[in-house]
Amino acid sequence: MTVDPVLLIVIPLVAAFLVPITSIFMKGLAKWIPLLGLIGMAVVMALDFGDLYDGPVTSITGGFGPPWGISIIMTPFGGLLATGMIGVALFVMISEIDGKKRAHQTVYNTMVMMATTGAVGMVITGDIFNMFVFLEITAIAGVVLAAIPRDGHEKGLNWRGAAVYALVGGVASFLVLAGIALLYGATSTLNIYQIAERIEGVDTFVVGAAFLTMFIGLGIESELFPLNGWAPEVYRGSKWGTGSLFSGVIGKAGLLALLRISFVVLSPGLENGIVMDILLWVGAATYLFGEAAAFSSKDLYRVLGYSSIGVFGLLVASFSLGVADGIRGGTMLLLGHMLAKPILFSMMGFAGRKKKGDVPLSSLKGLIRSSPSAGIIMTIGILALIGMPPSPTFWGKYFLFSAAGSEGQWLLISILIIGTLFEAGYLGRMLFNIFDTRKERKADTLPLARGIMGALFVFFIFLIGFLPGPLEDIITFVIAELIDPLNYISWGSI
Amino acid sequence: MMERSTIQRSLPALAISILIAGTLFLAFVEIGFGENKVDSEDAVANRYIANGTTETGSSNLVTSVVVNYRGFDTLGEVTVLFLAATGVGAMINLLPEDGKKRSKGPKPSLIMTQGGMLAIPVIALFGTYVFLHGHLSPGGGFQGGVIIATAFLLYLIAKPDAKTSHRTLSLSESLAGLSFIGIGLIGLAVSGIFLDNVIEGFGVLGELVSGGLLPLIYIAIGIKVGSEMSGLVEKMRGDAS
Amino acid sequence: MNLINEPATLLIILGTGAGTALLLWKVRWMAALMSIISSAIAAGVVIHTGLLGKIASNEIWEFEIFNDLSLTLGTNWFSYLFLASIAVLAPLVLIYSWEPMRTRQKDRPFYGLFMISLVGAVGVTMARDLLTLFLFWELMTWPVILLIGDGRPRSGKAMKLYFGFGMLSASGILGILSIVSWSEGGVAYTDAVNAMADGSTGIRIAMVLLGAMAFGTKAALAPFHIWAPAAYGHTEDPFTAFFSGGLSKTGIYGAFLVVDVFIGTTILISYGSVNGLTPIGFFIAITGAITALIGGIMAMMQDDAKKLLAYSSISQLGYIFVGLGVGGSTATAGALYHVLNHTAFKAVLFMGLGAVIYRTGEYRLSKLGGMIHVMPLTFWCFLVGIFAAAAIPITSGLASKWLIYEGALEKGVGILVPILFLASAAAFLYSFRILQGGFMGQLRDEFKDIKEAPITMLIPMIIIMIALIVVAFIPGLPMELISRAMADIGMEAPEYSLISLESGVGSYSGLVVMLAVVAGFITAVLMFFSRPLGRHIDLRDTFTAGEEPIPNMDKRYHYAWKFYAPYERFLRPYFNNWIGKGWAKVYKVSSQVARLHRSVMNGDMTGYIWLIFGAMVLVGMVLYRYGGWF
Amino acid sequence: MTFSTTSWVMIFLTPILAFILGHLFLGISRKFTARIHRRVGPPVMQQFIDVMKLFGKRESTTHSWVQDMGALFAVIGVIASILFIPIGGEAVLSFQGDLIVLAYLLVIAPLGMALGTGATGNPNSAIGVSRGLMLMMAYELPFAMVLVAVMLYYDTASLGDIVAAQKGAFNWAILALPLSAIAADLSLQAMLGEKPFDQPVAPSEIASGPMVEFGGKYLGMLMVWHAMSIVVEAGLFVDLFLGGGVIFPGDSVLGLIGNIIVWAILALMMWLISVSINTVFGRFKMGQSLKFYWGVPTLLALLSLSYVVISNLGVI
Repeated sequence: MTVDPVLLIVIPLVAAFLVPITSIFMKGLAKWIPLLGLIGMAVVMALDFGDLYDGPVTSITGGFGPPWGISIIMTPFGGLLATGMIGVALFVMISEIDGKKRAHQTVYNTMVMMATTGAVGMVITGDIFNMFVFLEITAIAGVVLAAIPRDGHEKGLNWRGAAVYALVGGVASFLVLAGIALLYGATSTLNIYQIAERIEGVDTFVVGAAFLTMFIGLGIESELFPLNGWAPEVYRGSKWGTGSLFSGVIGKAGLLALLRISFVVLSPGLENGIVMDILLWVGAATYLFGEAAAFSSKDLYRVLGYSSIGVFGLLVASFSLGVADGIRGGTMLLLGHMLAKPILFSMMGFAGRKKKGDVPLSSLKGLIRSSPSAGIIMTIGILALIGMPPSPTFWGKYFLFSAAGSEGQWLLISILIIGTLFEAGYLGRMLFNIFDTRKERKADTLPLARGIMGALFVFFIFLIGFLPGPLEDIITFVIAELIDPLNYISWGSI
Repeated sequence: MMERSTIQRSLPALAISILIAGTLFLAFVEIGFGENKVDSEDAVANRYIANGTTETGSSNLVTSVVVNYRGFDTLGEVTVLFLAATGVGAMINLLPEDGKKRSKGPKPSLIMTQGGMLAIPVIALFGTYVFLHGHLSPGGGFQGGVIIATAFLLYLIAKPDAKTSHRTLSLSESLAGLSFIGIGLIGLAVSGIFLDNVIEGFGVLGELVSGGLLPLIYIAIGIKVGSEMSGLVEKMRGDAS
Repeated sequence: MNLINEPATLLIILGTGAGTALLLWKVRWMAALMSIISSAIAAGVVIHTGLLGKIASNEIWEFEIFNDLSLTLGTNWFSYLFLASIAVLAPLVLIYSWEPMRTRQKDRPFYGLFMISLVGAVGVTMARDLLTLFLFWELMTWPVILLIGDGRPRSGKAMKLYFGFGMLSASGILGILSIVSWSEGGVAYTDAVNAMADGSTGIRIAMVLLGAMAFGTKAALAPFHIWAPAAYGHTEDPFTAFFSGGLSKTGIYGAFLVVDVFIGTTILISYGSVNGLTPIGFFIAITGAITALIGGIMAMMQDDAKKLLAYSSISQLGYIFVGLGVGGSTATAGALYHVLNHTAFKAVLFMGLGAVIYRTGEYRLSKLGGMIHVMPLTFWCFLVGIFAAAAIPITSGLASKWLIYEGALEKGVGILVPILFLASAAAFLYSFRILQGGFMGQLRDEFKDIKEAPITMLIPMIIIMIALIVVAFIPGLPMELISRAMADIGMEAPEYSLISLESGVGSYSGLVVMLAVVAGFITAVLMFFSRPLGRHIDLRDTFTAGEEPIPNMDKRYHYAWKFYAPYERFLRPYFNNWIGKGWAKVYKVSSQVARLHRSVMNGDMTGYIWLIFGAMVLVGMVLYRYGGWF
Repeated sequence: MTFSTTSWVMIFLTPILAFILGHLFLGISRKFTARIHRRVGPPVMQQFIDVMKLFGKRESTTHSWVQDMGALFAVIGVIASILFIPIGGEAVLSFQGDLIVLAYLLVIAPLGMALGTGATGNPNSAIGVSRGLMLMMAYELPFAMVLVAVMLYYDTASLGDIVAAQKGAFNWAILALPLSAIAADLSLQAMLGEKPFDQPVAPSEIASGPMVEFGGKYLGMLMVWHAMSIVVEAGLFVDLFLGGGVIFPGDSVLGLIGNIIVWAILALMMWLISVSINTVFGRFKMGQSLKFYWGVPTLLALLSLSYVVISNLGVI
């Protein structure tokens, strides 16, 4: 059954505009309106998901087909990612239902939903300027999210994170916009497929300049090294949900935008596949640096933040290998990360909720005794993130290794192995703290909603881990989209 | 010390600026700005210029692009504004208590108070005019909304202690946003295309009631932007102490 | 019905057991029963198919995951040898663990974890492509980590070491997988063989080194062995028997797979050989010999009995690597024979020690003593195990070591044998230390009333003990299996009959050795029983040169602390865990490097802007140089 | 596996022969030592008398059944190993087991004895055993190198074949591998437990160490073991380096008896060399013996081994 994918954007907007009204007339309800919006998105996504198996789901707005109007082209890749994003957002929001009153819950929930909307918009739109608009939405929602401090943080406002992100996000937006302007100026169109079609005739200098600006801009959004200096600041002081969103939604949207623009649009315009190579090594460096930094951090929020950075690098590297197995691996890694990271953030947020300031590793100590369900869920999350079979990450790493091997990228493989060892190092430390029962800890009940969401994600990890086969059809489309842009071009013309 | 530190901080920023500016300049020179790089048939702009009025029923070409061809972007921009307003409000709320207090400025002069009171209705009327005629003449919802917000700003300057209704502002803002989406959904319901200008024939070109749904959208945008900017100004004022 | 041709059947049987045991872990007796039954059925299936000889070497069973990716399983005689030793050991250990686990704190799903790692180990031996191998490898490795924390001090460190080296091992397999995939585009074993056939010298050396990292880690090959004493020393006692006896064999299996199957003799010899000994083989053999020596000498200096046996395990596995490295029919047969032997005797040793620990709660040799008086049956089983570990001829332990020695001698590797002899000498030393400390000497008062080990613990031990003695008479019996296994990896087994083995330079007849011992026995018994039996006197009634070492003699005087003190003084500086310190250094340096990375990302805006600037310049330069920019 | 008549006879005779020779050797050594000390010394037959006396004791004490077992094991081990040592060129069982089997067989007796002594509960015996094992580790390194050198030199691990290969004039291994022989003789000193390597027994320090709790027939059995092990160890050296005493053609019974006598004389000679060193030395400390054995003897054995390996490669 096909539903117009534009509803993925419209429904949350309706919800967003309803929030102020509701907060006037039914104050209690206001903070759950965004949840309804998200559920609406999820329903639409669920209805459309089946169609992704046959290719992109498309729609036009304003009554004009592409390139005159703005078209929505939900490619299977975008659809898969959007599904994951909605899932993460739902995870974050539902987990907070525990009957406790929290400050700024309404704003927080609204921003969670809006960040998700923007991210979903970025991945499903077929128009490059529309992508920028959604980038703006995401970025602004991100700033507000970053500003909302986590429970128990002494300061009233996570000023540092918000300011840094606002500043850098502004720069990023500007650069992306400049890049879009260049592309539009050179090709006289804004539709991504049409730009891709015409890029061959464009002067390489323009393409290079566009790549440079877009790379910096979107690289900042997707936390690539060395453009990710803002990320730890954001992760450190904000709520666990914000962390999940930055790693699972906002960054992922930036990542897809970067990949799509670099692979589909710009790569044919430059020589020697240089775009792929740059991304590959930037990704590898990001992975190494991210994991190393996570390994040497003490504060759990930072550890997970750096870890997310590392994973972004891994994803970029694996997609940029430009072979089928690399993309397959990247997709699985993406799913694995989207499923595992929120679990870790959530359980860590639970375990460290009473800590003022930094949350040291030791706050996980004895979690398996004090709250067995949290301990088990977190353990599975950790193992899934390292890549224990059966987990999506395992398949991802397997395909990545075999792809890197088949391309003869030995340096990459060494970086991957070293990075994996670092990753294992800090995740292992978490594990040992969870299972360290030497010191008695007071019993601590995991709120029901949080437990249910955690269990649900664990279930998905196992589901995809055991039966990754059904995803293959979608992954075939992902490969088609990224390896051979012409496929994407043909999808664009409705 | 202070000097050096400032230079230290500015230097990379300067370098980046020069680098980016230089690259962009060279690139835009390379493109040949404003020239047709492709066959005129395929360039989006050419099509807008050629068919804009007939396809959208708006005699203002900018409006036809902003509200119809790329109406979805506009919805997005409205949302950006909405988020920015909400976000600023939230962040002000998050500030520590002493940061939220309204600072006492000098009292406005008589001229300010009286002149302001005179000017406000006129400005508001002008704003309304601008967004009502968005599909006919230059201007539109955004501009009109901002003009209205200046009237509100002037009011607050003239009467710093005036009580304002936060509720009304959010209500109008929300309702305007919802009506924008509602108009879009009409298109979805009728022709299956979001934001489709479904009214047959769009009316007579150049008349006030023309352009199909475009004026309605611009009205919604005008109200929304107006109340949003006003709300923003109002929030910036801080809490009464 | 030929079950093993559908290897999934075996996995399903075991998997069902594992699943039930995991789900019912709160009801421990149910979990135990389910595990014992399923593993016993599996062992029965394995033995049955083996006895029928229905191992289809070329049949492969597939399970599709993606369109072009499937897991493949199969068995041949070579993997059957490992499969059988693991699968048969498992039910014995599970029966053994019934009693000790009944009383243990019920805070973790012992049986579930045990069974999962059993499934993993069985799967490893049945995998027919590297991906499947890796999957089962992980399945086997990780459940164990939860069984390591036994609550004793430093068990946390053991967990960490196991975890770290587990990751190292996994990375090694992934590396191998990458090589093969790069070379052939597939990951089946046949692809690996082709990859080595087509590959350059660098690729082959990388394969050996990665193999050492991946499988050597599991088999505790130096310098990847340092996790083993810690991990063996801190696992739940009943599990250690399976851990050391069974799971370590998968590492050996992998090493054989890499050297003898993937690379193969032809390629090895193409690099030149001296008397048939190849450079790569020599490298493996000398590493193995050094491992054996380090293990032996470290074992000799332990007071913690479990650690002693753990180091002994390292030492014994070193012998296997010598056999693997030396290669050729004799040494390879010896290595495979030693796999079987080590599985049996190391299991019985850990079981016996576990029984003592179960009754006394004490694992330090200096605090034990005199167990022969209260646990005689356990002592007998343990003694036979020790004899087998020290290769005393009346147990099956000698045959395998003999084959390895002869193999090395055949190839004229003069330097290996003395090292191995020295390791053997160390083996006598640690063997006696654990006997003297644990079982001999004076019985402490607090242990005066303890009982013999429960029957469920004794039965598995006695079964293995009998097997060890019977095989000593007929060393040709395991050779039947070994010769088939060697045929499957393209080698010829040495000549053997049921009672004797032949090598190029000598021969060994189990029966004749036994006859000689029996002859000695008859003489000795005649001599001994010609006079009346001795009068039993109390343990405290000993010669003290007219002095009372301790007033009133109410305390026991048990000589076990620093048993080999003069040598410890001498050897410590040379065997002062420098490999462990080396690894610690690696860890420290990488931590420092990691911290260096973090100092780049310190949240300082100025530095950050410089970074962006640098990135822009760099990307621009790359674009200019390679992308045809400008 | 075929046993000739001679073999069957030898299987029964060897232990008896070893028993007699062992006690004779001990008796002679006591006389020999006494003469060096300028004493008269006991009669040569004193050892036999001692053993008879010990077995004749009406009562003996034991601490546990493992002590009984230990005494048994000691005798079992030494008899099993003597059967694998060619005597006078007659390889009794050594054709069915080679040097490496023998090397491990030799351990049964000391390990068994160690078990028995350990079970007595007297700390002195544990100390003695610990010293004995440590000593073994010390001399094992040079001795293993010697064994390997000999085995590689003759390209066989069978002791019988090694003896057979040394047949003929000036064909003894001592001439071919003199350094190995020296190392082996040095190792023999510790194997025989003579000074300066008698730390395991050390009567004045630890009251005869392992034997401290043994009396009556138990001590008797240990004495038997000790006597026979001297024959085994000295005989092993003769077989390895002195051509196994084969001078006469061993086809006839007379020739065999002649060879056995030569073998016994050579073994006695080796034993007396060891005893004479014994008489003039004090006792080493444990650490000293390790340093000693891992020093000069190891070096000599290694040189010899390298020579064999390199000449096998065809370089020399």
